[in-house]
Amino acid sequence: MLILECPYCGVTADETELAAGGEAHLKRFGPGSSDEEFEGYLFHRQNPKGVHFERWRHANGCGKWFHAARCTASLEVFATYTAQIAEPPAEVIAAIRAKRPDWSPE
Amino acid sequence: MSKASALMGARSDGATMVEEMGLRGMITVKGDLSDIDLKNAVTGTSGLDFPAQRQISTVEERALAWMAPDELLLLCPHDEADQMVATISRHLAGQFATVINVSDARAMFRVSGPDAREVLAKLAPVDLHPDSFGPGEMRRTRLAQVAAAIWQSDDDEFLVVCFRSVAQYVFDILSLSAQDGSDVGYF
Amino acid sequence: MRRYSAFAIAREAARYHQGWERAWAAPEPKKHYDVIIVGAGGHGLATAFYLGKNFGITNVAVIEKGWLGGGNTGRNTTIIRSNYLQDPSAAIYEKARSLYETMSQDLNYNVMFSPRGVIMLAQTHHEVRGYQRTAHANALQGVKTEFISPQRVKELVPIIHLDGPRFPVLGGLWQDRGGTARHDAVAWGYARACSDMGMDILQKTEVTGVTSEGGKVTGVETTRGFIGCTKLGMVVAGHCGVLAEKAGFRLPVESVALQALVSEPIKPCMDVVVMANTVHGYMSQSDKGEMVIGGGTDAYNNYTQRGSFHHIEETVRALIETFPMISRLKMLRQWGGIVDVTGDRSPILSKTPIEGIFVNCGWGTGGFKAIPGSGWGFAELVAKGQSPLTDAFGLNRFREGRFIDESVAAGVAH
Amino acid sequence: MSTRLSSGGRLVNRSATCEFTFNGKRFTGFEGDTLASALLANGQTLMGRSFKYHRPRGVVASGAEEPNALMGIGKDGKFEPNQRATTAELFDGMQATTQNHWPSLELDVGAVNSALPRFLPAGFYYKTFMFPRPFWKHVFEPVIRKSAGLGKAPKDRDVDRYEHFYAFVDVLIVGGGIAGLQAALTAGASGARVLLVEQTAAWGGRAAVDGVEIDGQAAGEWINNTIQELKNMSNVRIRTRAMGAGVYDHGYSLVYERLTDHAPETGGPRHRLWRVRATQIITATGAIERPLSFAGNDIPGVMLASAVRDYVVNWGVSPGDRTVVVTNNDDAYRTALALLDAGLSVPAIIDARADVTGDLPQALRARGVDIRTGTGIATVKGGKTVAGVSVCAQAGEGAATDEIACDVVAMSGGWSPVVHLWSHCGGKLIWDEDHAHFRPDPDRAPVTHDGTAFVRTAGAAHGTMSTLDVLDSAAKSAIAAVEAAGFKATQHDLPLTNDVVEAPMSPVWMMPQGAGPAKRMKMWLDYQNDVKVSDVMLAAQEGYESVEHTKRYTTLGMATDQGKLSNINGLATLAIALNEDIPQVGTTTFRPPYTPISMGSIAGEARHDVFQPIRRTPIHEWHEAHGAYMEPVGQWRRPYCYPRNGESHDDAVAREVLATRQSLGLLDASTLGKIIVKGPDAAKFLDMLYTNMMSSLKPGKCRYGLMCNENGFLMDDGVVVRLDDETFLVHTTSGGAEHTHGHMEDWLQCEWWDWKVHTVNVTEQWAQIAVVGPNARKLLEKLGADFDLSAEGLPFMGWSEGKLGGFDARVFRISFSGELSYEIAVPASQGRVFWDALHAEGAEFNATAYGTEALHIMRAEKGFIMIGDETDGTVIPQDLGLGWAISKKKEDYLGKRAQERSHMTDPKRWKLVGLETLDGSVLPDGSYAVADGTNANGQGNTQGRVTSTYHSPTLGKGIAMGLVLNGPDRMGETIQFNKVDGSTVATKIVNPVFYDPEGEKQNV
Repeated sequence: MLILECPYCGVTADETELAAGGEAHLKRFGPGSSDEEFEGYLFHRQNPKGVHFERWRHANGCGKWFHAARCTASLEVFATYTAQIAEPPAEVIAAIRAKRPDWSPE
Repeated sequence: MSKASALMGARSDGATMVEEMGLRGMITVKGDLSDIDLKNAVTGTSGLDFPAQRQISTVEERALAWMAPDELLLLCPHDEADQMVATISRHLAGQFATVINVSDARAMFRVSGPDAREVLAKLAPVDLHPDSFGPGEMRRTRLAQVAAAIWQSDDDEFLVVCFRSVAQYVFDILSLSAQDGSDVGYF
Repeated sequence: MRRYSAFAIAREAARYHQGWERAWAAPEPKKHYDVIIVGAGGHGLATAFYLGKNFGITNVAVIEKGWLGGGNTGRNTTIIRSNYLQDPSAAIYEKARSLYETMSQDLNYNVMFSPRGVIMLAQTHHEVRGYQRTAHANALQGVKTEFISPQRVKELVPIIHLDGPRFPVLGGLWQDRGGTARHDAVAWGYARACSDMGMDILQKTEVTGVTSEGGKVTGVETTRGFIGCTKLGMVVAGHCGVLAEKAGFRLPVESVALQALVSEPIKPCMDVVVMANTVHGYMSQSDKGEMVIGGGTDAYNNYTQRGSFHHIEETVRALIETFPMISRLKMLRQWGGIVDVTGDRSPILSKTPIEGIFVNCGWGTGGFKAIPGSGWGFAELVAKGQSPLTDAFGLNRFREGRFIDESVAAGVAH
Repeated sequence: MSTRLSSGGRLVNRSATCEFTFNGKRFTGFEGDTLASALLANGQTLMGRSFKYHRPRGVVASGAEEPNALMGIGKDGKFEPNQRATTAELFDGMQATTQNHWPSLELDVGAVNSALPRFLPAGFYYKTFMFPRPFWKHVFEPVIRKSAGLGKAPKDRDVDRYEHFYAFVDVLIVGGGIAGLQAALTAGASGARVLLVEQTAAWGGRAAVDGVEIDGQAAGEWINNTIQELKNMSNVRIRTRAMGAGVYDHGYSLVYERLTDHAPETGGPRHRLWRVRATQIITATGAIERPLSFAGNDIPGVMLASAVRDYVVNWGVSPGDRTVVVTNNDDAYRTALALLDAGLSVPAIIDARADVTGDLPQALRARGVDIRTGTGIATVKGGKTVAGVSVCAQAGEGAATDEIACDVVAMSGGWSPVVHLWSHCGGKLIWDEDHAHFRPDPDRAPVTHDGTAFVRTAGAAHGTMSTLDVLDSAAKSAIAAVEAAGFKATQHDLPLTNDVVEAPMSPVWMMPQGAGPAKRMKMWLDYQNDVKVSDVMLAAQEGYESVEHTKRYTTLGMATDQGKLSNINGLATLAIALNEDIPQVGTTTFRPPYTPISMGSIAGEARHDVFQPIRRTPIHEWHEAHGAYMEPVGQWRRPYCYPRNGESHDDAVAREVLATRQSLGLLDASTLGKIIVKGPDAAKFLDMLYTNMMSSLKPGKCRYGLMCNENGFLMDDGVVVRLDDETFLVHTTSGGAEHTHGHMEDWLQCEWWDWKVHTVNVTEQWAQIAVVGPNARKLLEKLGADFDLSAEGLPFMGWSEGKLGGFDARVFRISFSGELSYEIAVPASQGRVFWDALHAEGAEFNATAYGTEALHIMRAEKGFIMIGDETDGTVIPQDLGLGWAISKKKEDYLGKRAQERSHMTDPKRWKLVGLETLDGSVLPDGSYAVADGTNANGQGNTQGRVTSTYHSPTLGKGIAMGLVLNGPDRMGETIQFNKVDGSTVATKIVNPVFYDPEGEKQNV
């Protein structure tokens, strides 16, 4: 039963107020992309046992989508941050590295 | 033309009472909340203070609530809503802002009595301890299985807004939770 | 292998059971095997068994990080059915179901297959049409099912409440030869039979790397050293993504938690398996008397074998609505498993970008019922490079957009 | 024989008697009794039957760990099976019945099994019952199921209600013994918000029973003072009858409060399941005494030493006249003392240790008790009661040296901390050699959302046993917890305690140590499931070496007590059999809940009418009042049809269709989703969202649109209305509004966040009514409008707004039936009155309310697709002949790239056609078009399927739509569709538009 802080309204939200939305920072491939790129975009999800960037919506709340960096093995949450960004911000990377020195972004 | 709220003022018995409050004007305002024109349009039209994050400012039947970083909810008497929409829209003409009357899409309840806070704490996964949740703050959350917004309006009184279609459900679960003999004695 | 029977028990009783031999051996790894199967769950062990039985390939090792049958094989709700809609699904699940019928005799190990029947309740008109469609598909697929009336549902399940205020029971899809089996026994029975064929089951042996040369597999690094192989089958469910990463490719799979619970045991009160998909719950009664209950999965990636409590809550309230008498039973134990879910929620039984490596994963919430069919088809794929049972489940389908979607009955209407 | 002592019993109120029945017999107890203590007081020592062998069972424990004394309590809608007599508080009028026997508790035919245990070793099921094959299902399994299963299934609907409560605390303390109380005191002093819960009705745990003194006060006094002090702290809340049931991720924990189980006639909820979010959790859950494994240790009268002490001290009950104490530690000597103090006889203390020199043994010696060191019990004599024990040397194989007559055996194998809550969320354990138990490893605690430890332990649950250490550990854990929660702790002074010097215990896993196979078959590990030492050894011998294998093969620890008494003894036995150390063998996983919790409490308030929300339109009550047969559509309930005067549903539907086609029908379409999409980029956004071009739609016009997901599949459809240059009103399917709105926000927030678009879901702002049929315009004209209603002024696919009959209306001239049709939206508060007005004014046109089925038939007659019928998540618009709605000009829309993949462009995809049986019958729902031959898996080949099929009242025959291989190129061809009985129906492929193909009617 996770709790995540919504970066938009500042509420520490219960999991039941949220909706999970899968892997974050996917790059959309549309018309003109190769079959391989498109397959990767739709189906090849990161499935790490460890640090994972993911999307959540504060559905029973302010309605905003946000991102979380979370460990799928311990469920530790390193940071939550707004969705309008194409890759994890440097301070989020730093927060993860502080807790998981062996981890590095791809 | 007679207009009907979802439950036409239904109320429950008991020391802690649940009542549907009838029709209330409600206006969704979306836009850049840091924009001075928008602030002026909304506060000027309503006569209410501009709310900070998660806050609600109230004067009698009017209230202005922060709903999201780009969204406000303005409450007013039901028959004033259309006029307010028109006035605010006129102020914001040409701007990227959306002002919509959603009065009839909602139902509003009053939960009052000594255990009002507990009644809500049976249904919402929210820290409602008086140290954590007091007057002036509005919390959007869920009540059991539906979305709702709740705020404290008086010492032993809380207000609840939900979608109109689930008004009966919300009334039923609030009344159940408020039944005499089910006080928790926690807060 | 000494055969199990009532006579053997009587013989052993006379000497205080001191003469029973090990059900499976505990060998040291050999340097090289024709086939290594990673994962000694039901699917991995069944694959090994049919490699031996159907193809005479017995120089096989089954490598297991923990204890055999210790993953999802031992954590599921043991339901067996084959009333699937799409042809490839119906084929592999019906193959599995038919193999369950004779598994106890085939393995000389009582897996307690109990074909008590499975009902999938239809609680919306949309669901009625969906199950009628399945019944018509099953008729052509050789899967015996029947769409039955609410009254017939009530006869089969006297404790059911047909007229809930929210979702009345409008009928059900009935498979009379579906049922349950003793999950641990399936793994143990296969393990005993594999060991008897001379295969090595290497427990507490973790694969730490996969080696290949020129795009062809050569073996695995393990906590007990390098072990060579000609072919490698990966059958590790929720951990398939991690293992594939070690081999250098990715799978369209995500791992999420699925939860189940049992009540305290009570005297028999429900003789069939009931699944209520509209309200997300299913229930059967075990031979011990426990009501075995399953529900939905979390929507976020999770490797903890713990899930979120609200799923338990949703499932229990749905089942109380369907079976009011369970309100006064008590939840004895809840647990979680990690299930591997693919983009179309159907499994992957496929070749991979590396020659000699085959993958069997993505069974999601439906793996137990498939074990023998999956093992049968995957053994054929590994042995021959092709199998009609697995053809449609290749990795290429995600690129082609050729999905096997069993959730078609769900969704919106009107 | 057990009986009530003439005095004593700190928990019972001897002035308040409770009458109760046990298997129909009338008994009397006191307020404060548990059912178990009251039964013992009435001389009832036989309390149940075991699961597998149906052996007679007496109570062995005095609390939550009890495996034997399980009863059904209550009747009718308040009956509940499998309740522990040791935790069921007695009340006046209680009705208790024993379980798992036939015909009676005393004479159980099933007990024939106990003559055969030799033939029923662990795992015997797996080795037999295999032949002949059908016998498992029809003969063996039914017999096994019937003999298993414990309590009876409740028959009646539960008459009680349940509820939830959310609490957010800084520190949750589980366990109200002196450790929990001390932790609460210390934590409370910091100002932190503290919740302390205790599973029983009484505070203080074992301290008062054990004669503990704290700071010169007797434990009872210290407990009362402490409770008072805690009650005075405004930041501390304390609850009894509230059990910490489970600890989950991020501090979520369950507290199971039993409000009226002890007083079922009181009103109010029966159970309340608290969902506590705790920043820190302290488990002060105590320890559980372990049985000893000696032959005959399951005979009624063999009890835990601590339980014997509890019955004497807490409830003033003597379990028997002569008690032999058998132990490997000093603590059990307290039981002997308590018995002597109560005037009962202790003929001997059998201590497996060679050296017994602690303060307690010395005190017993001083009172003349016969202490036999280095000895064990060779076997317990007796059947349904204990008759005596034979004594042997612990070191040997069990040759009896002499016999001692007794009726109770009080055993103690040492204590195991209750580590369940610590372990639920990943806390790890270490093996403590000194006490021979697993205890929490503070270095490997469960972690919460920020990666820090959030569970701590106190007292015996921590592995500490002396009063001083218990209080010290509690205070330290509390200090650590409040500091972790951001509060400043005040240091505390260690209290003075009256601890005595206890000699070390000595692990004893089998008694005697060298017992042979015959004895091992009589040493019970798991009383309820009948698992013996021999069974665990057999499992090891057969290769079931992992603790999980052994557990599952033998069923050790899988009973309703979840191994609270048996797990450690079982592990140790396995370790001996494998010749390994206990910590290497490890433990099984601890799963919630700590003890079973009611399903009712899990569901909470969600039952009957509020099981799930039912969404209602403003016109819902009218539908109900007019006898509508409702169907669930998402969370809405919509009228399927309105049967009148005994009409069948089919008849009602036919009447509704014909009335609409011939004159005028009215449909409550309020459930249709309505979303405002507004902003400078709204048109661009809708171009991406829909397959067709929406930017070219003119204000004042409507356009039907298709929405796909990124995987290319059709997701939703509906009419898009352009209100002005920057504002669109998007209609979605019923039940599709929330999903579609979420889909829009997802793309706007996460992909195109720089686009200037707002969306607002206004579905419920409007009641929407379809006015359909040749007389539709006449009705509107009769109502009167302040805008032009003429064919030219409001043409097909146009819209207008204004006053209509005094209502604030927006009128869309769109048709899903092929008739002249208007969908009219009015504010929801006016919806019902408007609906009534339409009926009143429409009476002259026979205005007829119609339901969803008539709606479906009329759309099918026109060949319109329905999301969820023609689509199922695998269908793309191209399959449905909707190419006209897919813009060729647009470079991109959601789903476009997906639709270019090889399988999507495969010419062999099945395509939409109309279908008509040659005999006019209605094609079965879900039927498949058969093709020749079978596939590689032996399945019949197919070439299409039915997607919608109806009897058309308009055309008087069956009509259907379906997807067929090369369908549009095969018009007029006859193919066969299957029936479930194996026969087929000859069916002609036709144009899917069955009615008014020219579209004349909707354009009038």
